[in-house]
Amino acid sequence: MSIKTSSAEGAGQDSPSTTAPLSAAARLRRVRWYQEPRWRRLGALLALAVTLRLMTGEEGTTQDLFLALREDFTGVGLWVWLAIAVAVWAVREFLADQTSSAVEGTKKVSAGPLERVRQVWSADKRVRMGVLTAVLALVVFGPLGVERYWQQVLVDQIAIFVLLAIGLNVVIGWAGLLDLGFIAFFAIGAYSAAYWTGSLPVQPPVALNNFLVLPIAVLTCLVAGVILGAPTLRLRGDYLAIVTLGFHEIVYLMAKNADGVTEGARGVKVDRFSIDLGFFSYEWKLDPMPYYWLLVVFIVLAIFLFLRLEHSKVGRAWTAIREDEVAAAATGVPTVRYKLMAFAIGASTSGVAGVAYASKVGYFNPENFAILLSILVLAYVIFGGMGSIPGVLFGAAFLVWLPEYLREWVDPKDRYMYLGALLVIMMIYRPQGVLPSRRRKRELRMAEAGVGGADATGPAEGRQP
Amino acid sequence: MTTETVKKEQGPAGGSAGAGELVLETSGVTLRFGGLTSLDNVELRMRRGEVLAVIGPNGAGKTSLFNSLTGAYVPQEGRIVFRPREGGEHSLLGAKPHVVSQWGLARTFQNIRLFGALTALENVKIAAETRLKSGPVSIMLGLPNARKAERASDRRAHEVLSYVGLLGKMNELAGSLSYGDQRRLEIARALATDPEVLLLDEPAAGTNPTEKLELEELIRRINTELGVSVLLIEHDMRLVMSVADRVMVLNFGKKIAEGSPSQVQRDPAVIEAYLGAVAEEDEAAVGQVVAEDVSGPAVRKAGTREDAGTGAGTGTGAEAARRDTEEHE
Amino acid sequence: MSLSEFWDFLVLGVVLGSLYAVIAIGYTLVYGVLQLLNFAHSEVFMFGGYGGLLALTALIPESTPSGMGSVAYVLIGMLAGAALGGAVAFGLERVAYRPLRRHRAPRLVFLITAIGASFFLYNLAGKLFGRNPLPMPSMYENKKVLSVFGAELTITQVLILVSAVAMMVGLDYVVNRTKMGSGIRAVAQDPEVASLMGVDIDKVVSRTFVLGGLLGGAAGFLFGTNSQVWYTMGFLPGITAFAAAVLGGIGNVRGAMLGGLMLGVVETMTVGLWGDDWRYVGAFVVLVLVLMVRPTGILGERVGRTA
Amino acid sequence: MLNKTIVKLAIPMAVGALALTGCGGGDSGSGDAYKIAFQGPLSGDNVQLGQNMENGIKLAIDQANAGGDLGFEVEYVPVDDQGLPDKATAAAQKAIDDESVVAVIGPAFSGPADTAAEVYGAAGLVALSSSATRPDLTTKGYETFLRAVPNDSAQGAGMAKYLSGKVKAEKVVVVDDKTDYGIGLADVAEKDLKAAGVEVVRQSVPQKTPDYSAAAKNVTKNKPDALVYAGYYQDAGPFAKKLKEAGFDGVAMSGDGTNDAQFIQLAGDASDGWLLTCPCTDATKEDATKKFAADYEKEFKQAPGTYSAESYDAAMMIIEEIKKLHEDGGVERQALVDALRAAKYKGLTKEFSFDDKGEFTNQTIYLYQVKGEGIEYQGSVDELAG
Repeated sequence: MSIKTSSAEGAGQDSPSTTAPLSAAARLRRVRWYQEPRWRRLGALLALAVTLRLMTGEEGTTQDLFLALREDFTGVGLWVWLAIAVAVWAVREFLADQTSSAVEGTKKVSAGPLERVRQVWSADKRVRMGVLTAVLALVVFGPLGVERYWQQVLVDQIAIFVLLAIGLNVVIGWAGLLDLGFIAFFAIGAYSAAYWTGSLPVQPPVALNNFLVLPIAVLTCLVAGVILGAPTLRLRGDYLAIVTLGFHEIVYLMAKNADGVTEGARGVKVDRFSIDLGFFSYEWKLDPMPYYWLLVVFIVLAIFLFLRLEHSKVGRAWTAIREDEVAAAATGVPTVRYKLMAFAIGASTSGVAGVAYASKVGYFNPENFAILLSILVLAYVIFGGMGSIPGVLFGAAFLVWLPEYLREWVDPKDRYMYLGALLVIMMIYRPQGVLPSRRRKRELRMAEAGVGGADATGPAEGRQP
Repeated sequence: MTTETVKKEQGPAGGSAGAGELVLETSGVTLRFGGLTSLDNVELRMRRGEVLAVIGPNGAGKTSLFNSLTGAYVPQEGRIVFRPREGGEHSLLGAKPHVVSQWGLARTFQNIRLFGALTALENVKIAAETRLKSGPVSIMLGLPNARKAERASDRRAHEVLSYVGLLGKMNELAGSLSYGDQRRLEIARALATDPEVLLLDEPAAGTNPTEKLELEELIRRINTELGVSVLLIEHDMRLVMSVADRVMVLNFGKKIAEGSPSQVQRDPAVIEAYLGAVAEEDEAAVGQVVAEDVSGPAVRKAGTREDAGTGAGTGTGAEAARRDTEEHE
Repeated sequence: MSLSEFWDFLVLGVVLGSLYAVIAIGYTLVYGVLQLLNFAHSEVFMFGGYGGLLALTALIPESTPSGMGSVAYVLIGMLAGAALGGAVAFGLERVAYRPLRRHRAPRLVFLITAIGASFFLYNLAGKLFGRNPLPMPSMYENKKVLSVFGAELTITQVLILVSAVAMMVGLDYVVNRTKMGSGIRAVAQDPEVASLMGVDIDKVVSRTFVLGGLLGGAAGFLFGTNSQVWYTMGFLPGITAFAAAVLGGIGNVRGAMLGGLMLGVVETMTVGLWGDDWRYVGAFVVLVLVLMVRPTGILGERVGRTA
Repeated sequence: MLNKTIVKLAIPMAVGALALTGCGGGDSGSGDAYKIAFQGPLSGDNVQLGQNMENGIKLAIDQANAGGDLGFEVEYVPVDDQGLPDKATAAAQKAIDDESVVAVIGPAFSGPADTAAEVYGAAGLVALSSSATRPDLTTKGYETFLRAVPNDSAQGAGMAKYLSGKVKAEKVVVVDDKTDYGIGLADVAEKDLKAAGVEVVRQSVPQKTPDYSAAAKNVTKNKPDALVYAGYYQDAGPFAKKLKEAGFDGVAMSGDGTNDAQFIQLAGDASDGWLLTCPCTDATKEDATKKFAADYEKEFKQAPGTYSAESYDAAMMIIEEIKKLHEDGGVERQALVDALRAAKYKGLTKEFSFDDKGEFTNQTIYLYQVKGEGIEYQGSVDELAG
């Protein structure tokens, strides 16, 4: 990237309404040497080098608080990083033209074939079906070839979180409701499974098979979603966020404190999946793969059903509400009903995940439903591209996989530091997510141009007066 | 305001059946925001099949009146009654907006509020679907009634789009249409709900002369061909004069006049309201002043936090801040 | 709960609440100018604790200081906490939020960035300073000095109350009476008008972050003095303070103060009545109930509008 | 714009960072090598405990390798379950997948132990936990699960015995920290105290509570003769401080989670007089223990924490058994399970041996007291309470 293009971009991308007066005002101020872009860039790069040194440097201890700082700032590492920073800066500032032309060149070369692939993709339905079948086959049978450890991760974490993310996508991606308490429904699902299989201190009227618990859990979560949603859905944006967060905290603390009902922090032991039809019986045991296939069935089913919703009147109504609730209501869309519907559908997906999870791990405690997970699932959805099923699938799968993979490369304690940095960087470069939905992409483009707010999570707008 | 005023003029009511019967009636509607009275004891009587225009300077309470009629605002006092064709009556005071829409009142917005990231067709379908019965379960399972509903809404949306002349642009994004097309799409969206009364909030604002003419014709067609009663807020006097059967004038939240377009135009109170002390009878001048006023909403920041009507609060706030800044600079 | 217990818990609640109030101001200020939930503010708070801890660990002598020495060390600790808090807040705005602002990114994106930044910051702190908690070095002998309705207050508690009140009064002055404050209010009300009026939005936003960071950092130091300092210490107080800001009416500085105090008292009373395990249940139930009645918080939104 | 470009430039640098930190793994010894895995919270909320144990194990392995008389290399494999039951099966699988892993120390927490023990059992890999103390773990028939620590029943009973027998307390407040460990311990203490006719008030103060003053007030308002805190030193520290401020003057007692020098550091003089139980024998008197503490501090630049020494012992015991098997021909997973089951080993903290269910046989609880800057050994609870 060259200086010229970057400054041109700067002028082009900044919205005229803020830059024009700003630059006018800026001209009036005296620009000191260190405020010049070039030197500011150097300063920022040096700061970055120091940060990277801290990130990769010595492990601190509480015994000697200054140990890490001392080591980091006196060791060789700092100088290496600073040298890299200066080198990068120099290349960027003084060899900009060469590098940018090289980049342009490769872009041109790759643009041709990519365009052709895209054309074939959109033109031929058979190609699309073929590729989809291949992907599905890979998803179903591929994991047979990986280590059992990864199979476990795939089931316990990736598949479960993918299912959760698909559910949350309905709530936030389609209906635009900022839900920071989604894992509460997951917990309700898991505890339903525990209750109906007779694993809690309080006994159910009849102990059921795990599969039979599924519809009950869906129903329970549906009701819970409506109970939470009905009074809160007139709240908007951040208010809804904090209320859902509060709801999560309340559910979590209930699970933790109501020892007599939920076993509290001791946790619950749940039976695994099993089928007994007389002529055919099967038990899910320790091998992760049967659970995986079961979860794949759930996921595919959820995707299939939800895609129909997205392209129906319900999906359109959600989009309308997300974009402009007032206009949607004026057009006759019962906004509260549709929001409740989104909440309930999301919640019931979460319920399925809860039952599947409880029946897979066999033992869980309230810490499995900590508040951080609600926040993480949200991050998965938005990282992948909210509103887009492929995006959400990718986001959840990738971000769950990444920390596990990072284990091999960095100190496991630091994994979430890198994940956090990745989230920040991603959001700066691809705010729409990795694989955004078409609608969402348009909304963002319009928002950047200064039209509309791009999501319904804006400041509260109460009904007047 | 007395009943005499209403009886006084006999505007040419639209040709549909039941003409003269009141379709929309308000009395004593008063709406306050904090200390600010936005609507003050407003009486409105709208006959079935007529085109009634509401005019008045900016901030006169026209949009507040619309918002009160459609359930977006709940006035503190008064009575708002809507009488649908099939008989009976609904109180609109405090009714939920979507219910008002389903009863048969549809509206457009002063600062166009389309669903910009959806196509024109989808925009209209959303409106067309609100009366169709198909639940999420039947949709997910792909049951026949869901498919039928989908086809019905598709057909209806195509119909409406072709009626307003946007069929050729149905797959374009609403946000990328031209200003005039957006205005028409908004009308189409309102029409798709099958309304008995259509509330148009400054449909001509920001459109060019050709578009204005087309719009004029469209409103007339909607009124006569579809038998929809039209309540119109408009600043463009030429448009008002040509389509309205009757005109009602608001100033500072109060009704100051009502009558046929020509009557109203000559009303001294109206001229006073528009021009202050200068008594000027030239309609053109009135039109011009009003046209200047109109440019306000068009440049207003899109997606503003406040809708029209609460704008007063923001204005003073921003002004206060501006004063502060100046003081300290 | 007897009357004397009631006073005991009330006083404890007010002390805790005043800390929440100071943190909540950080959320509310940023929300006011950017309509952004700065989730990472809890890490600013945490770094404030470490700022004080680092400065005091480096400077404080073996034996507990007394008299003016104590006052000096308290000031040093608080300033160091505020400084590090302010610096982190400044960096956060520069690195994480400014590029998004340039793109007018939707608010959800800001939220995820904030979450990412929060992950990054607390894990970095854990890496740099170890993951065990540490006590603040003793700056004075923590005697009981004051009795309110029979509830006895220690020096630490008095210190928290006095500094929190001082910070809140100071902030209220800054927001309502100074040039910088009028800039903040102008941007809060309408950024575009403000920028047309010649207000440098970037600068105002940056200063708002620093202002919130200074308060959050100082609160972190006070919190550390009252309890201890560790790398995830920001999480729970952060969420509570965020709830407090919403409760008072997010964007409204006085609302944040009120909300903070209220939540502090509600939490402590809940603890007194039903035990510590129900602490947050009490707080969140009150939050939800209040929002049911007043959907935009007790005092309503906006920085500019001063209740 | 500026920031955007900078972040863009940051990516190659970050990649470099990954590469730098990633180097240094992956080389393996040439001769015979056996791996010992540790399963515990190596990231997440309870990482400090995991680190205490990991360091203890690492130290043991390093010392064993440095000894030079093994005839084989011992390698260390960390598997991280974050202290969560749902992450435990995958973590366990990771240890199982690595065929040269012959023994696992852990799972550290009872919850993860409950999910992982079954997987270990199916793989025939020994899981020797030096910290999962929930009593029912050894009653579920997990085939390869051995517990190298007395369970909560023993310690809770010891506490109750001492408070009722020696202190003659009439009213005791029992506070747990809402963790698996704390609740287990508090439950037993509560039950046994009640059985001894003592009035018990049970309270819970979740870990990492932002303000312990209300919790302290809740204790003092009951005017108890004694307090039992079932939790870790991180929370006992500030709690002790606030208890002192609130004017608590009864007997304060806590378990092995608090029996740590850092408790004194965190609580300051408020920790003075606290009674601490521990299934471990005197940790300060013996030369071996002193040497361990010194070595540990030298290696990891911090003092050994809760369970460091226990994990060290566990690792040493396993290495000793491996050595015996190695000399006899070879080390198989199942053989090692059997060997450990029958093993008797005297470590720094206690003597190790297991019954047929894998439960620790030596259930003696010892009492310590904080006095000034140190934790002083008092003797076994049974003897003291008489």
